[in-house]
Amino acid sequence: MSFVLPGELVPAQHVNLKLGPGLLQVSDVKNGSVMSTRAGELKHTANNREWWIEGNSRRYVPAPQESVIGVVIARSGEGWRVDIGSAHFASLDGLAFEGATKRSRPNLKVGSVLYARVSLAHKDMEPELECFDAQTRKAEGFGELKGGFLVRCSLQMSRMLLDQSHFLLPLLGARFPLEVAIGLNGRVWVSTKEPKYTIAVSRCIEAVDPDGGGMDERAAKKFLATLDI
Amino acid sequence: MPRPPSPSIPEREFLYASLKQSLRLDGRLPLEMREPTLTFGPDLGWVDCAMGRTRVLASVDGKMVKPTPERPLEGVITIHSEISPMASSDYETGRASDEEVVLTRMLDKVLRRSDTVDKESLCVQAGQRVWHLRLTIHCLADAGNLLDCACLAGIVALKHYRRPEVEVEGEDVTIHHPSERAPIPLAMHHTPYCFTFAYFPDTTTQAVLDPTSLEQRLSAGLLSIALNAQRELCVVQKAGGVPLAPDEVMRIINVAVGKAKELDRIVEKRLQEDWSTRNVEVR
Amino acid sequence: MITFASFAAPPDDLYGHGHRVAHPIDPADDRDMDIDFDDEEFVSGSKLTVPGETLTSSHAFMRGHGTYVDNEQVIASVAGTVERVNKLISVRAARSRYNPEVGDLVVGRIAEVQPKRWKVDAGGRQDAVLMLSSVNLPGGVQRRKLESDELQMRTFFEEGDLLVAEVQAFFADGAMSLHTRSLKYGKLRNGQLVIVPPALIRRLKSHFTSLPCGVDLILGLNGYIWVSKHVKDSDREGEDGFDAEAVYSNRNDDIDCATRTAIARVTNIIRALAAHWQPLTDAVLLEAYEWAVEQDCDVKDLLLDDVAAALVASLGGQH
Amino acid sequence: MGSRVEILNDDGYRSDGRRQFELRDITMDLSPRGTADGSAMITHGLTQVMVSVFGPREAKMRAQTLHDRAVLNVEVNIAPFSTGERRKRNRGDKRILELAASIKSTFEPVVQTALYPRSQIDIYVHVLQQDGGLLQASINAATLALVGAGIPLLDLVCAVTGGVHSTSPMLDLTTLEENDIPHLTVAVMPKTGNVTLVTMETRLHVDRFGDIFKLTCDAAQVIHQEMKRAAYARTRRLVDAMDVDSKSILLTGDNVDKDTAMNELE
Repeated sequence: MSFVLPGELVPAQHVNLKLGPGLLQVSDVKNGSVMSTRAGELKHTANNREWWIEGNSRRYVPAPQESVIGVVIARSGEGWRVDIGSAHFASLDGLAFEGATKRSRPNLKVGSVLYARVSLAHKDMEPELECFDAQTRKAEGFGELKGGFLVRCSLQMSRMLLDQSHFLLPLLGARFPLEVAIGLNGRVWVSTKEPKYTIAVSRCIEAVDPDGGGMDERAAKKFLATLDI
Repeated sequence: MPRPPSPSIPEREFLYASLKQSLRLDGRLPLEMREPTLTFGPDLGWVDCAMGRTRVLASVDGKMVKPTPERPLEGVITIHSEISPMASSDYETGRASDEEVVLTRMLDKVLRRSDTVDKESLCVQAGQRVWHLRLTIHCLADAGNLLDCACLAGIVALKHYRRPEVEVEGEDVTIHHPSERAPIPLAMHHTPYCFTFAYFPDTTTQAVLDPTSLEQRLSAGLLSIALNAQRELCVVQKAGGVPLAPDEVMRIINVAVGKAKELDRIVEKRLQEDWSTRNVEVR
Repeated sequence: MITFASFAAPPDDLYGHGHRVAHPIDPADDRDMDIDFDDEEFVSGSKLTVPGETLTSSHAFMRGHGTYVDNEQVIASVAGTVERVNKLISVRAARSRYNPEVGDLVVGRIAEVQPKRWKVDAGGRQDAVLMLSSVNLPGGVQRRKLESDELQMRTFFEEGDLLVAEVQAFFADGAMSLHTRSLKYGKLRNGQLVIVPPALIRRLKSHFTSLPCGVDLILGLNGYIWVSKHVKDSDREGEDGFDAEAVYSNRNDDIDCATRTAIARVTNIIRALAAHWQPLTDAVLLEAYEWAVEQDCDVKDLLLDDVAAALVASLGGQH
Repeated sequence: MGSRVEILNDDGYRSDGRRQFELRDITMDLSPRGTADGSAMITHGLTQVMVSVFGPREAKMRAQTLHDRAVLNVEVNIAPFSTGERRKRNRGDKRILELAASIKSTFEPVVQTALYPRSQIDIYVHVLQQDGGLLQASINAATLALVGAGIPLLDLVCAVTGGVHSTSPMLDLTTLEENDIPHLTVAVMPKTGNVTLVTMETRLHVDRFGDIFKLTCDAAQVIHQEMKRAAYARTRRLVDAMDVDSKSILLTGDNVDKDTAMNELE
């Protein structure tokens, strides 16, 4: 594990290098061309292709192609304005849905929750979302999330939950059936049969979150046992 | 910047549905409050009060001033409080928000107007010198029910504070440094605590004590009760919100009576623990 | 025993609208003071109610405007007259803001110019919307709207301009949409605006009337009344039917002194009648105008309380 | 508070000659003022409050509008000449803001705001004279002004103050009494008897509170009768004035020409 501070040079090198949150490419530095912009733990994938910095941030900075969970704030013209927890509201076009036409657009109300992909993230523009795959025009699981509950966690936690090898979701799934959508913006949508199960999921995420309880697998199992489910 | 987005439809529906079954998101019972964590600083009258993720820091300091001509025999207490965007991104700088007005007025009513501190005991020389106590409340984080947390921090800070001993000989006033003579606690008439209950649009849903921020945002009315362990009410405040039956108000007040006794025990215990560690150092 | 004291009451107001209580109540009926309103309610045939009064059971009747259902009862939510159509119970408020209906004629004032639309203050609960596509533009009635029209919207209507229009439809949130696509409608000139409570304007055969004294009236159903110099019908429509210069002109014609006096007199009559809550129709206004000329009273005296009361009394005699 | 006036003497009379449960004289005037949609002037003894209501109308503060209901906006103005001290309070005064916030949240569940999305209802409260019971008078006047404006309410809201002198409860306090004894203000919706507002800010034993709380709830019902009477009287005046020629109208009233070209909106 290596920790970096803002402004440190990072030895990230790969022919097809991809930089994640907290890293910046600079051209006018002699040795190395990648610099960190935040403090945290430097991480990279096994093949050294993707690099990023893991911190305890809760503020989402949109990046293209990331899946996020947003809340509709208002209608604007032909589309909606959506809160994805970033500095600015994102815009979602009314036609960016599977099968949407000018005549039949999905009926999203203010306060609806949706699972979407960031299609445009530019520092000078407000982020844009879409609820389908732009090539195939298929929903691919994106769209409005009805019912359930929205759990908010740290960005790190949402990335951990997306990791297939993480223990928490299988642990919970073994106890009761559950449906989960994870947004990289620190939001997890949970749907179960009973409110008490949803509450259990919410409390476990809070307990395991490094920015919350920070429990490991053993402690989480113990904690789950006290929850009366 | 527009007003903070209100909770989404699924959050709202889920919260109402689970409260109907008397389930709360953090696993508490409806009438259970988060146990406060009181941390005392190195100085007397410096308290960090945390209830869950809600955190308030209160500190008291005193100095000698000339009393106002209207009240030559009474000391002065001022309370400074402010909600800044530091506590939560819901708050804005500039114009006082409704929450800030409620908080400031509530602190004033609970801590100052209900005569918690014996102001006459703060008088050193009639018309010449009195103690001026400044209570500063810093709201560090708001995760719901900032009001109760701030009131608790304020009252505990006052109880924790000790002022230097003063000797008056004719016209001469000597203030003894804490290292010379042990400072003396404030003369307090009583110790009020504030309890906030949240009501929901569906009147069959039970009220919850000490609401979290989500509960507070989705509530349809708050009832705040400040009282001491001697069953004396100091403030009852239900400014609008869902109409309640008079019997319900009385029932909640009786719940608060029990909670005040519990909380009083916790506070006394913590203060004693802290004082026992201090006696060793001071001498 | 909860009673009223009577001391230090200010004098009753001049109009007697105030209601004063000075009656130590008989100790026998303490707390449950039940006043029987029944005989009062039916004095003149219409049943009155105030918010919170139970009207009937919700099993037998349906609730209409001005009511709500709670605990299987239909309860009034406004003060006014109770109306019943078959099984539908509703309460018409004695006074409220304008409640538009499609087809209503309204007079309004431009509040804001927005892309492709004007916002119009027409006394409703939100500003009305006048779309660029809902107005007649220079160069023929059927002409398509061009981008250049969008850029020069202020040459048609500017903030503060008055116009007469018709309610065309409603938006989802209840805001009304207007249109001026008729030669009768459009910008207003040569006169002045009086605003009265909308309840005083009844639906009439025509809301455009001319009084013989050379004054035209437009009685907007929203309570906005336009009083202006009479324009001859032949002048109103050019042979092509549409003269852009004239329709969107901001210049008043020459108005002589007599016409100005007549306009002012009509305006003051309307104000006086509205202050006494008299419904306004062309017939009533004509009658009142004749009375005012007959009495030879000064235009501004019409606003004095005793003159206004005499005017109302003279009208009352007719009915 | 300096004053050493006897609050309740041995014969059971208060400083102004009232008995314990006697309310002060009330006058209510609902006649229209200026261009307000509804207005009311109320006096409770020497306390006088005027309220003007505007709306529902286009919201001035666009950022504050709500997509599903109307916004209530309450502004309180206390005239400098309303008290003996003649002190000017600025608008940022926390006490005034608290008063305005209390009135606002009292009416939020009572006004049927959901009928008017994106609109705004303004309630302007002007305090002309104060002699105790400021909140009580403001709420009662605001109720009547809302009724006068024809804004749908679930019920009238009736407010009363009460206090306890040692163990004797009393109603409708003057400034003199408010300064000396613990007091509370209660606002009740008389139909259900439910309480929308309770405020008390002085030390009082729970048992005493129970007594005075019940008593004020009952007293609100008495105030309700007076408010109802005033609202009926005002409505009656308006309806009668309109009725004068309703017969002649009925003959022509229905023939409204509706040659509207209905066009679908964008």
